[in-house]
Amino acid sequence: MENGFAAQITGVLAALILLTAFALLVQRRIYGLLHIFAWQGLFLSISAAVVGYSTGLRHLYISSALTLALKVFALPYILYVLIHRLKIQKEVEEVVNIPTTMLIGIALVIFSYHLTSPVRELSTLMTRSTLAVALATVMLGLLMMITRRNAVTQIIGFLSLENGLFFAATSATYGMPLVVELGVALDILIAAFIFGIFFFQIRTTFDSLDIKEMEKLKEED
Amino acid sequence: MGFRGTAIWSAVPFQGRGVVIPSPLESVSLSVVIFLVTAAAAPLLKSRQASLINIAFSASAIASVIAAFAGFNAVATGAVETMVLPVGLPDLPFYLRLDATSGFFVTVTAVLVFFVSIYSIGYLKGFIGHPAGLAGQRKVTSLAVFYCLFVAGMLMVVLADDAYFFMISWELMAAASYFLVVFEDENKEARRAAFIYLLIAHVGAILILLSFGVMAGLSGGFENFNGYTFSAMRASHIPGVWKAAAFFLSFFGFAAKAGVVPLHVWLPEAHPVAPTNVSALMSGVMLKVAVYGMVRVSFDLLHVSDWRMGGVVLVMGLVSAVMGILYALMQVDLKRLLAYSSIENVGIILVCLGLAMIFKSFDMTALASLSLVAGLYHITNHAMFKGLLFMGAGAVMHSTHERNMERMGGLIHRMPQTAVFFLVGCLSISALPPFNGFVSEWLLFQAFLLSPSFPTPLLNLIIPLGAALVALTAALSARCFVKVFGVVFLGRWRGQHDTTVNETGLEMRGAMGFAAFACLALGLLPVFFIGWIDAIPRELVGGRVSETASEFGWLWLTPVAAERASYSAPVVFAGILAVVAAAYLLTRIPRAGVRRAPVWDCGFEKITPRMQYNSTSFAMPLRRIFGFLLSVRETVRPSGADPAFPKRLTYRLKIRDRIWHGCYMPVADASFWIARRFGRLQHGRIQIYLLYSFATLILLLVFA
Amino acid sequence: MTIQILLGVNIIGAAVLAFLGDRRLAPEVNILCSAATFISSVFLATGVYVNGPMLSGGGFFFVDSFNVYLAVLTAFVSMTTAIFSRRYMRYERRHGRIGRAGMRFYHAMFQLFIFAMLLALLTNNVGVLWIAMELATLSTVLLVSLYRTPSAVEAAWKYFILCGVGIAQALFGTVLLYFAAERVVGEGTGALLWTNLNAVAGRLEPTVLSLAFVFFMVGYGTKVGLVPLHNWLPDAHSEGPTPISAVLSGLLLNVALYALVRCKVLVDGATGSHKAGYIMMVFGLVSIIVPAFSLLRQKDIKRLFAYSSIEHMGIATFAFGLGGPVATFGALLHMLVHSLTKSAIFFTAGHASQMHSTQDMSDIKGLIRGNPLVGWGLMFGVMAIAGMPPFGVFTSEFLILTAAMKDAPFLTPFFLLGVVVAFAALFRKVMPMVFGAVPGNQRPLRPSHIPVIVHMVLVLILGLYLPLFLSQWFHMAVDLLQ
Amino acid sequence: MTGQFYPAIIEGVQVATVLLAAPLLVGWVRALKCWSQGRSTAGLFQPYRDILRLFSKDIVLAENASWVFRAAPYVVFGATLMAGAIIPVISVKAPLAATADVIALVALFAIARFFTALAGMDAGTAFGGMGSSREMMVASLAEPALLMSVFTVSLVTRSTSITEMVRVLSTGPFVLRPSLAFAFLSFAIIAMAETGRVPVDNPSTHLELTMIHEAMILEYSGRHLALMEWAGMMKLFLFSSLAIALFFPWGIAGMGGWLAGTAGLAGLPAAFFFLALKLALAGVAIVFVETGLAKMRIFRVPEFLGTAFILATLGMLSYFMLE
Repeated sequence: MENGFAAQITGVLAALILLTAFALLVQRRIYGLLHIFAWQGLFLSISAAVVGYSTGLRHLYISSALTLALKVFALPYILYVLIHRLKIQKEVEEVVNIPTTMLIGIALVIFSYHLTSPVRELSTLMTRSTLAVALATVMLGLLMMITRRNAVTQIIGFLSLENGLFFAATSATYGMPLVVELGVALDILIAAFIFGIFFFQIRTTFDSLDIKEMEKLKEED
Repeated sequence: MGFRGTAIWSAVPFQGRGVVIPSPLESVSLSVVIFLVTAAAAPLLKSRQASLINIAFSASAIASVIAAFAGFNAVATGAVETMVLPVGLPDLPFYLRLDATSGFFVTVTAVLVFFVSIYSIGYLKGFIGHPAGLAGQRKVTSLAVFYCLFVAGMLMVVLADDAYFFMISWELMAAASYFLVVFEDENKEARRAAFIYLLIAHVGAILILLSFGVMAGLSGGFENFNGYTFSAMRASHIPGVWKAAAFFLSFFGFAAKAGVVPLHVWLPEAHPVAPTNVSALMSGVMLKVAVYGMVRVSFDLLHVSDWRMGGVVLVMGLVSAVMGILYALMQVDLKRLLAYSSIENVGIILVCLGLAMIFKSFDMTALASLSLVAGLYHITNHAMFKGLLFMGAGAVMHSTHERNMERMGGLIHRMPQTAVFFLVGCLSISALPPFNGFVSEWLLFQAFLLSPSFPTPLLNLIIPLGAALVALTAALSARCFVKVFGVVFLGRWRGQHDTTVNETGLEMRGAMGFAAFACLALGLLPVFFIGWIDAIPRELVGGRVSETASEFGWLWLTPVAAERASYSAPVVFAGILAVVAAAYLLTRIPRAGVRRAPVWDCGFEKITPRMQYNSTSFAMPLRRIFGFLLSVRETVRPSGADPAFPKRLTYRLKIRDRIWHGCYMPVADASFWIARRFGRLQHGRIQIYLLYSFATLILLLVFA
Repeated sequence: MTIQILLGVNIIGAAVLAFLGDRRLAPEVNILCSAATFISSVFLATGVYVNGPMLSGGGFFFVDSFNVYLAVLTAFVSMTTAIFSRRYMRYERRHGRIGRAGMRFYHAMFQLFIFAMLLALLTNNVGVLWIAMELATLSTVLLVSLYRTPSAVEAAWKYFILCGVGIAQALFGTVLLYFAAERVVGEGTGALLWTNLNAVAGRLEPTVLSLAFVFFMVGYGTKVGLVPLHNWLPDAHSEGPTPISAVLSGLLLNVALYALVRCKVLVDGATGSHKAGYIMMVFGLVSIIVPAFSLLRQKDIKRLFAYSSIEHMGIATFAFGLGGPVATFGALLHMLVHSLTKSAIFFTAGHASQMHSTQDMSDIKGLIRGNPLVGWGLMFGVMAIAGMPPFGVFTSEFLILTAAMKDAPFLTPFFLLGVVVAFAALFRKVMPMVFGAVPGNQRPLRPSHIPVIVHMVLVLILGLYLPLFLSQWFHMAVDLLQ
Repeated sequence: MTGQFYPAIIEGVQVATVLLAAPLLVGWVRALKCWSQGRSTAGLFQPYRDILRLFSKDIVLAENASWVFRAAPYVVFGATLMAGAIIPVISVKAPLAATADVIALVALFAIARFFTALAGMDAGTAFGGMGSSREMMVASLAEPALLMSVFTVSLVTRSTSITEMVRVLSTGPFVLRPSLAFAFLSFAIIAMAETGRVPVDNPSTHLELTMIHEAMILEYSGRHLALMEWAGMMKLFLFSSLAIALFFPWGIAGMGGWLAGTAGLAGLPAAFFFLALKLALAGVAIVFVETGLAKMRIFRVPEFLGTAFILATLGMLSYFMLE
C-alpha cells in the first residue's frame, strides 16, 4: 500500500471518527451511545493499524490490538452489563438541547482546525491533517460531558475524549513510545474498573445514576 | 555568598577597664538570649505557678537591666557595632547592628520592661492567688512565655540590620503580643480585639515587607540576597518615585502598628483586654518600636529628602493627636482611655518626626535635630508616664476589679501611694512642669516657633496650624487626665458593691515609684538627657543640639540660644516648692483651727455618691463642642405616666469610632459580598465545573 | 539502584498490606514501609548531594536538585502520615466509620499512591510522568469515597471526573510535546526524556510547544488546583479520611506543580519568551484571590484548609511564573514548607474533628484547654500557614513578595489582597476553635503527637535556618529553571 | 559692689509688687465698676481686708477631702507667684525670667488650674465636678489660643523668652503689625476667660449653677480660700502685665530704651509709674467690657473662645503672609 492511499484511508477514518463523535452528541438512547462508542473504537483501531502498516512501526499494531480489545469489546461490554444490571434509564437527558449542542460542536471543529493549522504546516507526516480531527474529538467529548446528566453518559464522553487523545497520538506522531502506550492503556483499564465500582457506589447511595443528586457539595447558599 | 555558615564577630571592643566587659551589642544579645531561654524554660514550671512568676519575671528584670546598661553605653559612646549570626538563609544570615539610634530604643524598652517586670511579679500573683469567682484562678504559664518572647521580639527588631531578620523579629513581637492580648481567651471581647489587632498588624507587616522589597530590589537587585541587608539599602540611591513608594509603604506599615489614625482601631480594643502589665508594655514601648521603624527607614535607609513626605507624617500625626485625645476624653473604661491617649502621644511623636523630615529636606540640620530630639524625648517620656499610668490602672483594677471609671472614686483614701504615683503620671502626661511631658512638648513648640518661612507656601500654612493643634491637644490631654484622676481617685466611691479596696503590694508600688521617679528626673534634668542622645541626631540628620542646649550648664536648657528660649525645670520646681513651703509656714501663724463638716449640699440633704460628677458628665461640654468629629448618640427616655414628672430617666450614650464604621466595616462587608459572589461560582454541578475547565482551555488557546 | 528500592518498597508494601488487610499489625507495617521509603530517599538524596544529578535505570530515572528534595519530602510526609494514620484510622475503625475492607483498601492504596507520586517525581519520561499522575488520581479516588457517605461519593466522583478530564488534557499536551520533540530528537522513547528535551529545548518548535503548554497548564493545573480548575479539591479534601487529605494537599499538589514547572522550562526554552510565565502568574493570582475570599465562608474545617492549599499553590505558581532567582527560590521553598505545614494542620484538624465528632467548625471549641497539643498545633499551624514568622512559610512569602515588588509591582496589590483576606479568614475561623472553654460535646482523645510536633519543628527551623544542602539544591534548581 | 545684687533686688521688688499690687488692681476694678453703675464702693483696699480676714478664720474641710484638696491652694499660689517672678512686670532684668519662657509660663498657669480642678472634684459634690468640668473646658480652648497668640508675638520677635520679646518689641523700630493686632485681640478675649471675668464667668456670682471658677472653690474656707482668692487676683494682675509686656512694653525697666533706660535700680520708679498707669487703663478697659456685656450661656463660651483661637491663628498666618 502506498503512502498516498494510506493517507486517504486515514483521512476517511478521521472523518468517520469525527462523525461518531457528533453522533455521540446527538444520540438520545443509552444503548445507541454504546454502539456508537464501539464503532468509534473500531475506526480508531483500524487507523492505528493502517498507520502502523504504512510506516512499518510495529508497536502501532500492539496499540491497535489494545484499542480493539479495550474500546471495541471490553469497555462497551462492561458498560452494557452495568447498565443492564443497574437498570439505568434508557433515555438520556441532556442539559442543553441537541441542535444547540450541534452548533457548538461545529464551532469547536472549526476552532480546532484553526488552532492546528500552524502545526499542520510544520508536519511532514502523511497523517498531518488528522490532528484537527483529534483535537475536535477531544473537545466534543468534553462538550458531551458538559451537556449530559447521567453518570454513564459522562463516562462515555470521557472515553470518547480519550479516543481523541489516542487518535492524536497515533495520527499526529505515529504513536507514542510503547511504554507510554501500555501505561495509558493500563490506566484506562483501571479507570474503567473504578468507574464500575463507582456506578455501584453511586447507585447504592443515591438510588439513581443521575448526577443531579450529586450537587450537595457547593459554596452557594 | 560570603558568610556561608560561619559567624563573623566584628564587635567593636568596648572600653573595659581591665576586666573583659562584653560590648554593648553582646550584652543586648545576651539579654535577648535570657528572654528566649526564659520563654523556653517557663513551661517546665507549669505546675508551680508562684515560683514560675518569681523566676520568669526576675529573669526578665535582670535581662532588661543588662540591656538597659548596654543600650545606655551604646548611645553614650555613639559607636556602631555589628554582628552576623550564622542562622537564617545561608546567603542571608541574621545581621545585627547596634548604633546610637537602636541603643536608644533598647534603653527605653529595657527600662520600662524592668519596671513592668517587677510590677508583674506582684500583679500576676493576683491571678493565681485569687479566689475563684471574680477573675478566676488561671494559669499564667502562657503569659510568662509570651511576655518574654514579646520583649525579645522588640529588642530584636531594634537590633536587626537586614530586612529578613527585621521582619522575623517584627512578627515575633506581633504574634507574642497577640497571644498576650488573647490571654483571657474565654472572653469573646478579648478574642475579637486580638483578631483585629493581629489582622492590622499583619497588614502593616506586609506593607513594610513590600517596602523592603522595593529597597532591596533597587539596592542589590534580586540576583542574590545581598540587597536585603540594611547596609546595602543605606548605600544605595533610590530614584524618586520608588523612594516615595518605599517610604509610604513602610510609613503606613509602621503606622498600623503605632496606632496612627486611621489605622488605630485595634489599639483601643486590644489594650483594655490584655493583662495590664502587657498593656503597659504595648503602649509604652511596642508603639515606640514602630516609631523606631519609621525613624530607621526614613532617616537612615531612605534618607528622605522631600518635604512632602515629612508633611504627610506631620499631618497624620496631627490628626492622630487630636482625634486620639478627643476619643480618650469620651471613654469611661480606664484602660481604653489610656489606649486612646497613646494614639494621641504617638501623634505628637509623629509631628516631631514630620517636622524633622521637613527641616532635613530643606537642609536645616540644627532645627531638624531639634525636632528629632523632641521626638525622641517624647518617646522616652511617653514610655515612662504611660507605663506608669497603665501600671496604676492595673493596680486600681487589681484592687477594685473594675475597669469602668463610673464605678470608682475616692481611691486616694484607700490607695494613697498608688494615688501619688498616678498623680505624677497624670501631671507628666498633661505636660505640666516640672515633669517630663512638658520638656518634650516645649522642645516641640520651640521647633515649631523657630521654623523660618519655608519656600513652600503650603508649609507656611501648615506649620502654624500644626502648632495650634498641638497646643489644643496638650490642653485637652490635661483636661482628660484631670478627669481620670478626679473620677478615679478623688470624690467618693461610686461602686455598686462595697468591696474592701486595699493598697497594692510592694512590688507593684515599687515599680510605679521607679517610673514616677523617672518621670520627675526626666523632667528636671533634660540637659543630661539631650547630651546623652547627642549621637542620634548626628547620625540621622547630621546636626546636634547638645552644644547649645547645655551652654549654660545643666541647670538651663537652651535648645538654640539663650536669647531665643530657655527653661530651667529645677529652678521652676525649687521656686514653686519654696513658695509653697513659705506659704504653708506663714499661713500657720494665725493658728486657725481645722474641722471637718459635710459638704455644701445647697439645701438638698440627700446627697449620694451617685450625684457626683462622673466621667461622662465631666466630658459632656466637650461632647457638645467636638461631637461632630465623633459619632455620638445620646438619648434620654423618661418613663412613667406623666412625662412632665417622670419616675425615672433612662440615659443612653453611645460613642462610636467614626473611622471604624466609616472605613473598616465597609471593607469587611465588601469582603463578604465578594465572598458570596465567588461562592456562587461553585454551584456543585459537575457540568459547570467541566465547563469552567473547557472555557479556560478555549480562552488559553485563543489568547496564548 | 536506590531508586528501584525506593519504588519497590512501595509496590511490595502495597501488595503486603492488601494481603494483611485489617490485621493487628497492618498500620505498623504501613509505617515500616514508609520509613523504609524515607530512608532510601535519604540515601538517594545523599547520593545526589555528593555526586550531583544522576541518571539511573537506563535513563529511565533522572534525579536532580529539583526533584530530589520533593522526593525526600514526599517520602517524609508519607512516613509521618503513616504514623498519624495509625492512631487516627484505628479510632475511625473503632467508631465504625470504616469496615475491614476499608482498612485493607486504605493501607494498600496509600502505598500505591506514594509509589505513584515518587514515580512521577523520579521518572525521566514525560509520558511516564503522565501515567504516574493518573495513577495517583486513580489510587486516591476510592479513598476519598472510603466512608461511603453520599457527600463522600459525590466528592470522589467529582474528583475522578474533573481530574480525569484534566489529566487527559495533559496527555494531549504530552502528545504535542512528543510531536515536536520527535522531529528534533528522533522517534522513540528518547523523545520523551527530560534530559534529552532539556538539551534541545531551544530547537523545539515554539508554536507547537506553546500549544502544548496550554494543555499542560489546564491538565496539570487541574491537579494543582488552580482556579477555576480547582473545584474538585475542596470536596475531595473535606470528604476523604484525614490522612488522605494531608497527602493530597501536602504532596499531590506539589507533584502536579512540579510537572507543570518542568513543562514550563521546556516551553520557555523553546519559545524564548516569557509567555508561559505570564500565564502562570495570572493563574497564580486568580488562585490566590478567589480561594482567599472563599475561605471567609467555610463551615467545614477540612474544607477551609483545602481552600488554603489552593491559595498557597497559587502563590507558588505565581512565583514560578514570576521567575528570577529570588522568586523561584521562594517558590521551591514554598512548596516544601507548605506541604509540611499543611499536612500538620490536617493532622490536628483531623483530631479536632474526631474530638467533636464533626467537621463543622461552629461545633469545635476550646481545643487548647481540651487538648493542648491539638489546640496549639492548630494555632501554630495556622500562624505558619498564614505567613507569620518565624515559620518557614513566611520565609518563602517574604522572598516572593519582595521579588514581586521589584518585577511586577502592579500585581502585588492583588497578591496582597489575597494574602490578607486569607489571613483574616483563617484567624477568624480558627480562633473560636482553639480558644475558649471546653464544650460539652468534646471527647478526650489520645492524639498522634509525633507527626504534628516534627512537622511544626521543621517548619520553625526552616523559618530561622535554611540548611546549606537545601539552599544549594534550591540554588541549583533555580539555575535549572531559569 | 552692690551691682551684683541688683538682679536679686529687682526680682524681690517684682515679686513683692505682684503680691501686693494684685489685690489693689482688683479693688480698682471693683471700685470702677461700682462708680460706673452708680453704686457706692467698699474702697480700693477691700480685697486686702478680705484676704486678711480669711487668713484668721478657721478651716472647714469637707468630710471626704483628701490631701489633694488641702495641698491645692498652696500649689496654686506657688505656681502663680512663680509666674509672677518670670513676667517682666517692672523690669526685664529679673534673673528668674530666664527659668521659663512664655510656653512654660502658660504651663505654670496650667498647673494652677490642674490642681484647682482636682480640688473641685475632691469633695465629691456635683458642684465641684461641674466647676472643674467647665473650667477645664474653658481652659482647654483658651490655652491653645493663648499659646497661639503669644506664638505670634514670638514669631515676630524670634524668641519665646519674654524678656527677649519685650526687648525686641520696645527697642526695635515701631512697625504696625497686623499679626500683633490679631494676637492682641485674641489675647484680650482669652485673658477675660482665663481670669474668670464676664462674659465667660462672673467672679461675684452667688448662684451655684452659673459658677465656673467659684464652683470649684466652693468648699474652700479659711486660709485655703484666702490663698485661692489671692492667687486669682494675682492671675488677673499677671495677665494684665503680660498683655502690657507683650503688646505695650514701653516703659519696662532695664532694656535701655528711651523711656526707662537705666539698667540698675534707678529705672524702677519710672517703670512703676508706667505700670500703674497702664494697669489703671487696663482696669478701665475691663470695666468697660464687663458692664457692656452680659455673661454668656456656658455653651456660647466655646464659640467665643473659638473666635480667639481663630484670631490667634490668623495672626500667625498673617505673619507669614503679610510680613
